[in-house]
Amino acid sequence: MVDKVYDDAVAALDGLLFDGMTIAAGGFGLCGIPETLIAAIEQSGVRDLTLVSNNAGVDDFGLGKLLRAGQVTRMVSSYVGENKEFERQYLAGELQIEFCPQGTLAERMRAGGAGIAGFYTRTGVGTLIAEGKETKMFGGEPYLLETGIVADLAIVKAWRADPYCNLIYRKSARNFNPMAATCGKITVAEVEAMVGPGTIDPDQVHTPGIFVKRLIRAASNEKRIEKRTVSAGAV
Amino acid sequence: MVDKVYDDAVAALDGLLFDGMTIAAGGFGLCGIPETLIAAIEQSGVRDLTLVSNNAGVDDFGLGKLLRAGQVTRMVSSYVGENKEFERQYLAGELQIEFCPQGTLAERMRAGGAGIAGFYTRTGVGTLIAEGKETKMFGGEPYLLETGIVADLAIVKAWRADPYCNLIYRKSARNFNPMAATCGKITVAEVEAMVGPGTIDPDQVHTPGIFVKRLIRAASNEKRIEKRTVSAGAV
Amino acid sequence: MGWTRDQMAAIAARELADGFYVNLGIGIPTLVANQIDPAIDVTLQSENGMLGLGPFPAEADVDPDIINAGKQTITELDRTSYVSSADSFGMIRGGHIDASILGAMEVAENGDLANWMVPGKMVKGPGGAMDLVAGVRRIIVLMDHVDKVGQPKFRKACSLPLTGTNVVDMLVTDRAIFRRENRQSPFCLTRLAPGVSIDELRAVTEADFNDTR
Amino acid sequence: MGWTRDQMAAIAARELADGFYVNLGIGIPTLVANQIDPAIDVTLQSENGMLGLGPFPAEADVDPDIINAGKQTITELDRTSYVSSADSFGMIRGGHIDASILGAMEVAENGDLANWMVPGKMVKGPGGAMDLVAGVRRIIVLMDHVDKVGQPKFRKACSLPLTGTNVVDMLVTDRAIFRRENRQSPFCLTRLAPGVSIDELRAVTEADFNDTR
Repeated sequence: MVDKVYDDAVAALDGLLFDGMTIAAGGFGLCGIPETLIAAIEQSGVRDLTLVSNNAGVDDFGLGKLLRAGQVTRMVSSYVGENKEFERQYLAGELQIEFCPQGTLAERMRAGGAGIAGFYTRTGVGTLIAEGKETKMFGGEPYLLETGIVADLAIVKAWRADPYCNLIYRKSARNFNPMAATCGKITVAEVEAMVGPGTIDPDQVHTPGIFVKRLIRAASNEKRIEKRTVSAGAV
Repeated sequence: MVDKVYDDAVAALDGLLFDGMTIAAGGFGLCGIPETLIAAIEQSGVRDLTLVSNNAGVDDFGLGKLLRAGQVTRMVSSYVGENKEFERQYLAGELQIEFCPQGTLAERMRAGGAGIAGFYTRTGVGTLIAEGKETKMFGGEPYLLETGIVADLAIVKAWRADPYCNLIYRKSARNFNPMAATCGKITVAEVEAMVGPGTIDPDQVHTPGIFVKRLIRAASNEKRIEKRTVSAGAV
Repeated sequence: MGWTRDQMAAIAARELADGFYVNLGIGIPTLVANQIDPAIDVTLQSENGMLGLGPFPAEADVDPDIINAGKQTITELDRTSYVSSADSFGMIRGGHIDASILGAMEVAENGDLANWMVPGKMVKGPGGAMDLVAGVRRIIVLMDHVDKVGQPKFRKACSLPLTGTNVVDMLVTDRAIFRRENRQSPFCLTRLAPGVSIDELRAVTEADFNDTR
Repeated sequence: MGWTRDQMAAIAARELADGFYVNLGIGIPTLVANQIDPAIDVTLQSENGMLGLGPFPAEADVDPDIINAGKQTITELDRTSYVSSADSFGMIRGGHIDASILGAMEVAENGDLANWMVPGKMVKGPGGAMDLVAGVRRIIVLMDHVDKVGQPKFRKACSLPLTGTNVVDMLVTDRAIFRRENRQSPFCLTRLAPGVSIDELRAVTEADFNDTR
C-alpha cells in the first residue's frame, strides 16, 4: 500500500505551497474547517493567496488567521459577514472579493473536480452576480453560465479515514468538504481519527481515497462555535 | 408523519402513468433495477414511453419487458448491447435511440435533478455524439453542451428505507439510482427492506426522503446475473 | 396596531402543508419554526447540508458539528440526513423544496426581491439567498412594512441590488398580507392587520396592488 | 511470431506505477489485472461506481450487487468504496484516474481512437468509453495489429466513427509497441515483438511513425 499518511501538517504540505496559489478549503462558517492545515499554512508564510471558501472565518480563527497575517489577496466566497479584519482590508483595497451564490460556489467546486468546464443555473439571473456572465435560454427561461473551479491545493477536514484515505465526514461538518476534496490539483486532508483498513463500510465512504493524496491526523480540533444557541433561547 | 409507503406497485403508480411519458430508471445492466415497478408498468399497458436508462435490460428481464411488450418508443441510453428484441425493433424502425456517453447520461440526470439546465463536457467532442450540439472553448479546449434531463416519473431500487423514505443502496447496485431519484417530477422507490425511523445513521443516507414521494417494498428481488464469473475462470 | 413578529411568523406558518420540505431564512423567518401546527408534518432544510432540523440543544447536548445555515447550534431528529453543500443546493435549485420563508429589505410589485446588499455599506455576500429564490417553488417574504425612517419597503421597483427577479409569491408585513396567484399575476391585498385601514396602508405602500379582501 | 494477449497485457501492466488508480476496458485489457506486479499498489476502478475491484468470487460468494462495468460478478477488497455513476464519472472526467487501458477497432497516427461502432452493424452504444478517453490522464490501447482480413488497424486516419480525437498515448499490438511523449508528438516505435521485422511491421501499418528503438 502506498503510504499517504504524513506525520504532521508541515510534512503533508511540504513542496505544495507557493506564493500566488489558489487554495480551496472545506467548511461552513467555523464548522468542518481544516484547522490544523490552516495553522500550518499561516506558519509557512506563503503569500498572495486566492482562497476559495464559502466563508472567511472570524478575526482570529479559521481562514481569518490567514487574512490577519496578510497572506490573502483574493477570496471567492458566498458570505464573509463575520470578520472585521476582512472588512478593514477590503475597504482599504488590500483584498479582492468575488462573491458567488452559495449553491453556485458548491457547484463550481464540484464541476471543477468532475471535469465540467461550465454549467447553467438560474441562480443570480438579473442580479449583480450576472454581470459579465453569459446568459442562455433553456425552455424559455434565462440561465447564467458559471465555470468550474480547480484549485492548486484543496484542504479538507474529515472525521474518520482509513489508510487508503477513504473519508467520512460528520454531520453538518460535511458541507463543502466533499467538493473541495475533488477540486484540488492535489488534496490534503486532516482527520479526527484513523481507523483500520476495511473498517469503513464501502457503502458509506463519503470521499473515496482516490481524491486524497496526503493525509494527517488533525492536531487541532477546537471546533469553535460561532453561535451557541441552546433550548432556553427559543425553538 | 406523512405516509409515503404504499401497499404495492400498482397503488404506488396509481395516477402517475400516461401514454407518451418519459420514465427515468436506475440500474446498470440488470444490477440495481426496480424490478417490481417495471413489472407493474408492463402490466399497466402504458404506451409510447421514452425511457431514460443506461441500458435496455435483456430480452425477458428488466426494461426489456417493456420493449418486448411494445410499450417503448424511444430510449436514452449509453449501451443497449444485450437485447435482441431491442435490435429487431430498432432495425424495423419501431424504436428510436438517443445514445449518451455513460458519464454524460449520469451527469444529465444529476443536472436535471439539481436545476442545472446544461453543462459543458469534453466527452464526445469530435465524435458523432457532438452532432447538432453547441461547442464552447474553455482554457483553449472545446467542450460540448449537454442538457439536464427531467423525467415525468423516476423509478429506483434501494436496499433499505426508513418511513421518511431515506434510502440506502447496496454496493454496485447504487449506480444510476441516486441521480434517477432526483430527476423525476415524481419519484417512486422500491426497497428490499424497511427499517424503523432513526435506524439509518443520518451521515449514511444516500438519497434523502425529500426526493421520494412514494415507496413500496420490492415484491421481486430476483437480481438476475448477466455474467456470472467465478474465480475458477481467472481474475 | 399591526402584527407582532410572532404573529407574522404564525401567518407564514399557516401556508405550510402536511409533508412540506421548507427552508427558513435568518431573522423573522426563524420564528416560523415555533408556529408550525403540530398536526402537520413539516421537514426543515438548512442549506449547509442538513435535512430535518431539530430544536436548539440543551446546554449539555451542544455539538459544534450540528449547525444550521445561521451557524446556530441545533439538534437532529430521527428523520435527519446530512448531505454535501452541492447536494443540498441540488435540492434547492432543483425545485425539491416546497417553500422558503425569507426576510427582505425591499419587495417590488413585480415580485423582485432585494435582501442582500446596501450600496455603500460593507457587502457580506449573498450566501444562499439567490439560490433559494431561484430554485424553491414558493417564496414567502416576511418583512416590516416600512423601514426605520418610515419609508415603504413594498415598492414599485427595488432600489437596492436584487437577489432575484420576479420570485416573491407572498408577502407578509406587520400591516398586511399580499398574495399573487402566480408569477404572471399582480399582488393582491388579502388581509389587513388589526387597526390598519386601507388608506393608512396605501399611504405607506409604494407598490400597486389589487384589493381582493 | 508476435505477442500473445497475455504478453500484451503484461506490457501494459508494466506502465502502471505504485499508487495508480486504473480503469480497465472490456476484452484484452481485462487480462491486465492478472499481470500487475504484486510489488506495486494499483487500485482498479469500474465506471459503474466501484473503486477497488477484487478478483472474481468463489461460486459461494457470488453477489449480484457486486459487478464490474462488464457486468461480471466480482468481489470487494478492504479498500473498496462504492459511489454513484455521477460520482464515478466525476473521477473519470475530472482527471483523477491515472490510466485507462482500452481495446480498439482503429487507432490513427494523430491519436484518434475508434472503438464503439461499425456503420451498418447494429450500434450498441458508446458506454463509458468516450468519457474515459476524454477524462483519464493516460490512455493505453491494446489491440491486434491487423483486423480479421489482415488490414492495418493503426491508420493514417480512422475510417470508423471516433470515440475521441487525439486521446491515445500508447499503443500495444501483438507486433509492436508505439509511444508518444505527449499529445502534440508523433507515435514512436519503441519495440518490435519477437520475430517481427521492421519491414514486416511497415507492411501492415498504415500510420506514419518514427522508429526510435
